[in-house]
Amino acid sequence: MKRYGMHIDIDRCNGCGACMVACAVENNIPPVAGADDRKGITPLRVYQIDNGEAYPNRRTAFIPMLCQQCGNETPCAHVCPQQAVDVDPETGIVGQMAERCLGCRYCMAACPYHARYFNWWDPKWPAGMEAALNPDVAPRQRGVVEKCNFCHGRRHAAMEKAAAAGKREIDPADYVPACAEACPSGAIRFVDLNAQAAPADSFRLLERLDTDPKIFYRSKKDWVKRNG
Amino acid sequence: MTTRRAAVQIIAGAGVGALFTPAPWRLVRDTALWSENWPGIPRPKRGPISAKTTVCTLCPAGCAVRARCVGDQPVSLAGVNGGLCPLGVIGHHLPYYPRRVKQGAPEEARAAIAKADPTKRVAVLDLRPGRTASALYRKAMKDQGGLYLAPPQPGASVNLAAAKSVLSVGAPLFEGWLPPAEVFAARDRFRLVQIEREFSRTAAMADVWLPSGDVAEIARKLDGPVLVVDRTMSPAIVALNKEIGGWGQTVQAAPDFGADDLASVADGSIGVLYIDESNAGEYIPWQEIERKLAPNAVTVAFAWSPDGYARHAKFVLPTAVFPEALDDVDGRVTTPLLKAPEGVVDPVEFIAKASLADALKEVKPKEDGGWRLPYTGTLDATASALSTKVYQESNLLLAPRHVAVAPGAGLAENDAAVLETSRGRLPVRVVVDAGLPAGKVRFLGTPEVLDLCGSEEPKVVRG
Amino acid sequence: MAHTIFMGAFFSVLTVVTVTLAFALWRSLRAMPKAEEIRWHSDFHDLPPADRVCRHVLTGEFRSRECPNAFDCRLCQTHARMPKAAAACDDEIYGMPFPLDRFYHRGHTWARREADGTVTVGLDELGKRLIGPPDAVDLPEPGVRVHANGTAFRIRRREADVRVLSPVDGEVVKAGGPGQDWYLQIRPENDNFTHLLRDAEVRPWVMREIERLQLALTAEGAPASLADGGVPVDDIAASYPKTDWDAVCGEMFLQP
Amino acid sequence: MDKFLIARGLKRCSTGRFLLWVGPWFALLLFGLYAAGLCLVKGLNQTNMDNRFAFGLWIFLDLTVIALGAGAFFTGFLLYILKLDDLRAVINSAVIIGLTAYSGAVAVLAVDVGQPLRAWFTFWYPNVHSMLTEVTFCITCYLIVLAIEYVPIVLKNRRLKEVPSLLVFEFQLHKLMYVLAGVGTFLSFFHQGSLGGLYGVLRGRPFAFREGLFIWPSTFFLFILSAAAVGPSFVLLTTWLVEKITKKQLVRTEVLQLLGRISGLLLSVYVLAKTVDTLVWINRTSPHAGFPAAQFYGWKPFGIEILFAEIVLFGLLPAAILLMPRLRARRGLLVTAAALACCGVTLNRFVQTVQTLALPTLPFDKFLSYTPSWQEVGTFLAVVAYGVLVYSFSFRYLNVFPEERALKVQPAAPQEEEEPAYAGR
Repeated sequence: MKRYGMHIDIDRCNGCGACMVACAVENNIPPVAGADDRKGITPLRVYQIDNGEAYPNRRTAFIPMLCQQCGNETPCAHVCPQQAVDVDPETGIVGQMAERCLGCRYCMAACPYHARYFNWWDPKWPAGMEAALNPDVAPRQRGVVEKCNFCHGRRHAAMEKAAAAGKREIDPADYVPACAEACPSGAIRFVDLNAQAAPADSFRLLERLDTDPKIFYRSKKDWVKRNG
Repeated sequence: MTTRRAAVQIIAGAGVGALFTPAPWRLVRDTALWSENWPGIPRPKRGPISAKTTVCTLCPAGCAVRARCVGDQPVSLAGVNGGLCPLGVIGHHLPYYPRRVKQGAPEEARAAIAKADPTKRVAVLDLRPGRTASALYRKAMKDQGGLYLAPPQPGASVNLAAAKSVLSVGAPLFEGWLPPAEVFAARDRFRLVQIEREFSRTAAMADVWLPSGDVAEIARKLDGPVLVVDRTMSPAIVALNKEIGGWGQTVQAAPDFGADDLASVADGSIGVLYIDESNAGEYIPWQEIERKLAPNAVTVAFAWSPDGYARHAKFVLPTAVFPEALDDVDGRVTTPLLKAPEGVVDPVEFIAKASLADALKEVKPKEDGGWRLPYTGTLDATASALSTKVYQESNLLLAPRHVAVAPGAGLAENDAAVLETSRGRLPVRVVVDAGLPAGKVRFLGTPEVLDLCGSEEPKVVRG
Repeated sequence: MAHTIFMGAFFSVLTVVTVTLAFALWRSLRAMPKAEEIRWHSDFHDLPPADRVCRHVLTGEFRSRECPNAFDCRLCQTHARMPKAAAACDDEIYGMPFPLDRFYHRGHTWARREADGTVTVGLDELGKRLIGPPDAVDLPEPGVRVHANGTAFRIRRREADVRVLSPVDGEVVKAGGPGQDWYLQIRPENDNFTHLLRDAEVRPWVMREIERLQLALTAEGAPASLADGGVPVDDIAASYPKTDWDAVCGEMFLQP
Repeated sequence: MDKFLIARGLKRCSTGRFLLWVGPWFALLLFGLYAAGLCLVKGLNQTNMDNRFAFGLWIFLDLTVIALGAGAFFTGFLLYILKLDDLRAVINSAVIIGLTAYSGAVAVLAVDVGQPLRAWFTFWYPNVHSMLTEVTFCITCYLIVLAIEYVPIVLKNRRLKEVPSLLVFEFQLHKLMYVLAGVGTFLSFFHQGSLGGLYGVLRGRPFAFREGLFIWPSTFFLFILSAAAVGPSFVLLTTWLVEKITKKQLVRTEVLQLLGRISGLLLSVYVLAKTVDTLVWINRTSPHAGFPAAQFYGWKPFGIEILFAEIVLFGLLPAAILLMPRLRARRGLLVTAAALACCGVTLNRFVQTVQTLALPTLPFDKFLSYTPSWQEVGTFLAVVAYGVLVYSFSFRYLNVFPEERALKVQPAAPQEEEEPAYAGR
């Protein structure tokens, strides 16, 4: 019985974007020349936030936003008309069955974190680049919604490895989402919340909506904490 | 009349009857199945999964990389000790860069070189000195009385791990100046004071940020060992380090790459210039090189990207790109992950008439004392189609041909503007950044911009 | 649980709709033989209320009463209880002969019992004048069964195309036409003609019909009065070339 | 030339004029179909919707037309179940409006979803907790019901009813109409409601989220009320418009007044309920979710005045007019009030869909704006054109207003209308 989540140290994130690119690579997210910051698919997106002051009092920080894997009446799973969204009781991961989604986008309206993304375009890669696609993840077709699922491809690989070794539990070292793996600053840490509870001083986004998100953020800066 | 009625009856009957055959339901299901694997969706190739390790040569940091391969094809890269930078993560996409230089004319190049004015000198510009290839170039030039040129290197190496306090005078410490994973690994062990006019990303990570201040004063106050840095480790900073006793401890002399000083080369004296930019390094504005060239000099650029000196050279010869290239960084030799395409030219064979592969056999890994030579070049990750994620799809990084200006400059977000210097103009898009001091302009130091600016500070005017 | 309720509701709705549809179909299949009767009923239902008044309103026994039996007084208790219409002698109304030796149907046909037990059916005077010389008439073949208030035959004149309603049920014996002054000879199924107008009822009815004609004409945008000061001319249609004659005839021959 | 198709005794304009009237609408329809085609073939990148503005003009359109089309079920309910016989004069018109509204909405939905071919998945793997499932099921069923209700109107066509079998079927079907009316009422009750629930359940959108009564959020009931209130108003409005365009009186004034009165009655109930709901939301629901309601109205142009317009200008005012016999008697006021009521429901649906998505939820979100692309607008217009066309053809060839013929005798309504003279007569 796992409860996967993340501890994200905002003070360590310098907004290099390695996590975003790694996510796109891992999940075979198609590059789209026409996409902008409102139509692009970035299951993990690093936002720059600031304290609203002007120079020289302005302070900025970077906050990686991904599906918060809500545990309580998961808003998106609740509204999907055809059960294309499911919450895995084994892991607490909110999954999206792209091949069952009809693209009504109701779940996107329901998500307070804007962590769900619609495939506005047909998936296309530059010539030859298809060869570099990750075999563990099927590319999604146009017209369906997708989101972060903690790199389910990697989880399956880890489970197969464990099964091959005759183990029931997977080795935590074998299962790390691409973003956490790529993060050079160690700001993103992927954890089993049952094993490692979040540090006391950490906060969650829109906690007051009572959706029980599993992404815990922390920062020493008060103005950053105020985003909790 | 009856015939028409009969027809209607038949059609209606058929319609109702059809509902009782499996046909319509099969049709419905199949359309759905079809929509699940829409034609044109590529199916990722499957195959035996293996892991190969190599060294990333995209910047001098030379991070150790583990590549996840399907058959021989790398499908993802990860750092061996810690994470990678966004460019490193998409390194395996570079071979598919749509604008990659694919063919050149080596024979014509050789012919032109043979015909070049013998009274003029031959020169190699090596953007990434310190490699085995560099040594071969230097030797070849010494043999034929040529010049071995390299971009100006930082004035000293630094040892971050040894520092307890770091005073950075505008050095982009966390922005590729030092190997990302290493600098973050050391982060918790030193206190960072950033003196910089703008509130940069490094400033955001610093313990203290000062728009300005007396460097020496502050340096003395910090508890040691103190490391004082600026972007290029200028003589003044090195001197200050010596003064506060960091020399040999946190700062030491930069390795000597034995490069000739470009500035001291007589103008118009170079008849043949080879430029090896198969590995990116600090870019020297073209005007400074052009001055040294003879009127009808032969310039040969070895490049995989058309955006650098390839824009100026007479001959552009395609080279292998990481992860195809065989190369070395600090005595660590790369393992090519992919076969280089037909028609690529090995600059070493072309210039030094030597085999890099043989030379690399003698390479001994250097022992790592934690000394690093900062990288002052630009990391521009646009060479992957996926880079749009960090640029236009999230506005996280400043994209090429984008400039950040302080608010109140009369320019709004995403306005079309022009980057202007005495040398010319470049159309750009505007990003308004309230973190910038008034009048300050931030831009990505891509070759075209560096050519435009040289040493002067560019202005942004509305286009 | 919720799932069961939801799907239950959904499927029961579907069932109700399908069953309703099927039921309607089944009933119409069964009712096909009575198509003519149904046609009359649905037409009668569509008539403006003013045209559906009981015959006893015409004769002034009621102030106002809508016919509940679609003009089939044979089924009407009220009618049965009413005194028989008084005899009358004057058989000319506005110069139109309405001989009293016959019964009149409110669709402007008459029925006359013949010695041989058959019934002759023809257009009454006002009907004739409304249509004038017909462009075409299609009459049923001998042997065809016609129903009271059902279609007896069709007459076309200008754009007007009317189904003339039969006054009686029975089998067509012989077909006449515009040439003769009668149209059909019918062997009736019964001799109960109580649903037809007779004797003293005829005059008030015709008077009212002329009012209705007036109204219809004005509605169709004709000048307010009938030609030559109220007496209908032989061919009224001809004297109103501009009016929608189809509408006028529809009104007068009880076809909405 | 097509006179043989036009019901006996009804005046309709010449075929030429009619073609002149429908021509432009057909052009609009074709343009819209082209736009919709683009979206289907090239994908929704043709629209200006995006990941934050996941719904746009189309959902707003769907919610609005379905609310306006509610006249069909409510009039049917009053006529067949509550036996308000006066409404027979407008029931056909109401059914046609409803049919066009619903079929149009469903068509647009088919363009709006990314994978229309999988729409049937909802019936295969329904998630009964989703309001959208309820909507999909009910609307599908109700569309069938409306189609069946439309059949008798068509079969009444002068030529068709000459065919005995059709005549008989129409006669029998009409006898069973009350069953369909009942089913229609049942279905409408639920899908109008769940359309309201659609946004009311979104805990992630505190601006739209409402607390539940029984298993549904309060918006569920507000939508039913508002739809029922506005349906008759819209029927009234259309009838009046048709009368203006065709320069005929089609129904008795009393009928219009009755529609107005019903509308006013329900509207006043709705306004009351809406006010209570808003107060509860401002003082309880929203603060509890940690969002002081005031902050939602700080974003221009969505100021507090919108709320005011919704409740007072488009709610209280028309309700008052429609409820006062003396004001209602004035044709101008009656129609204005009906129009205001329709605007009210339109605004409400706009607020529910567009404003909700425009407002930020995360502390560092920006307030978003969105302007539909021409493809979206085109598709929108196609639905309007489609409605006008279906109605025009029905009006020309079917006996939509049973009283029209009887009313021919009385002088037609005054004609200070600037509509083209040939319009649809």
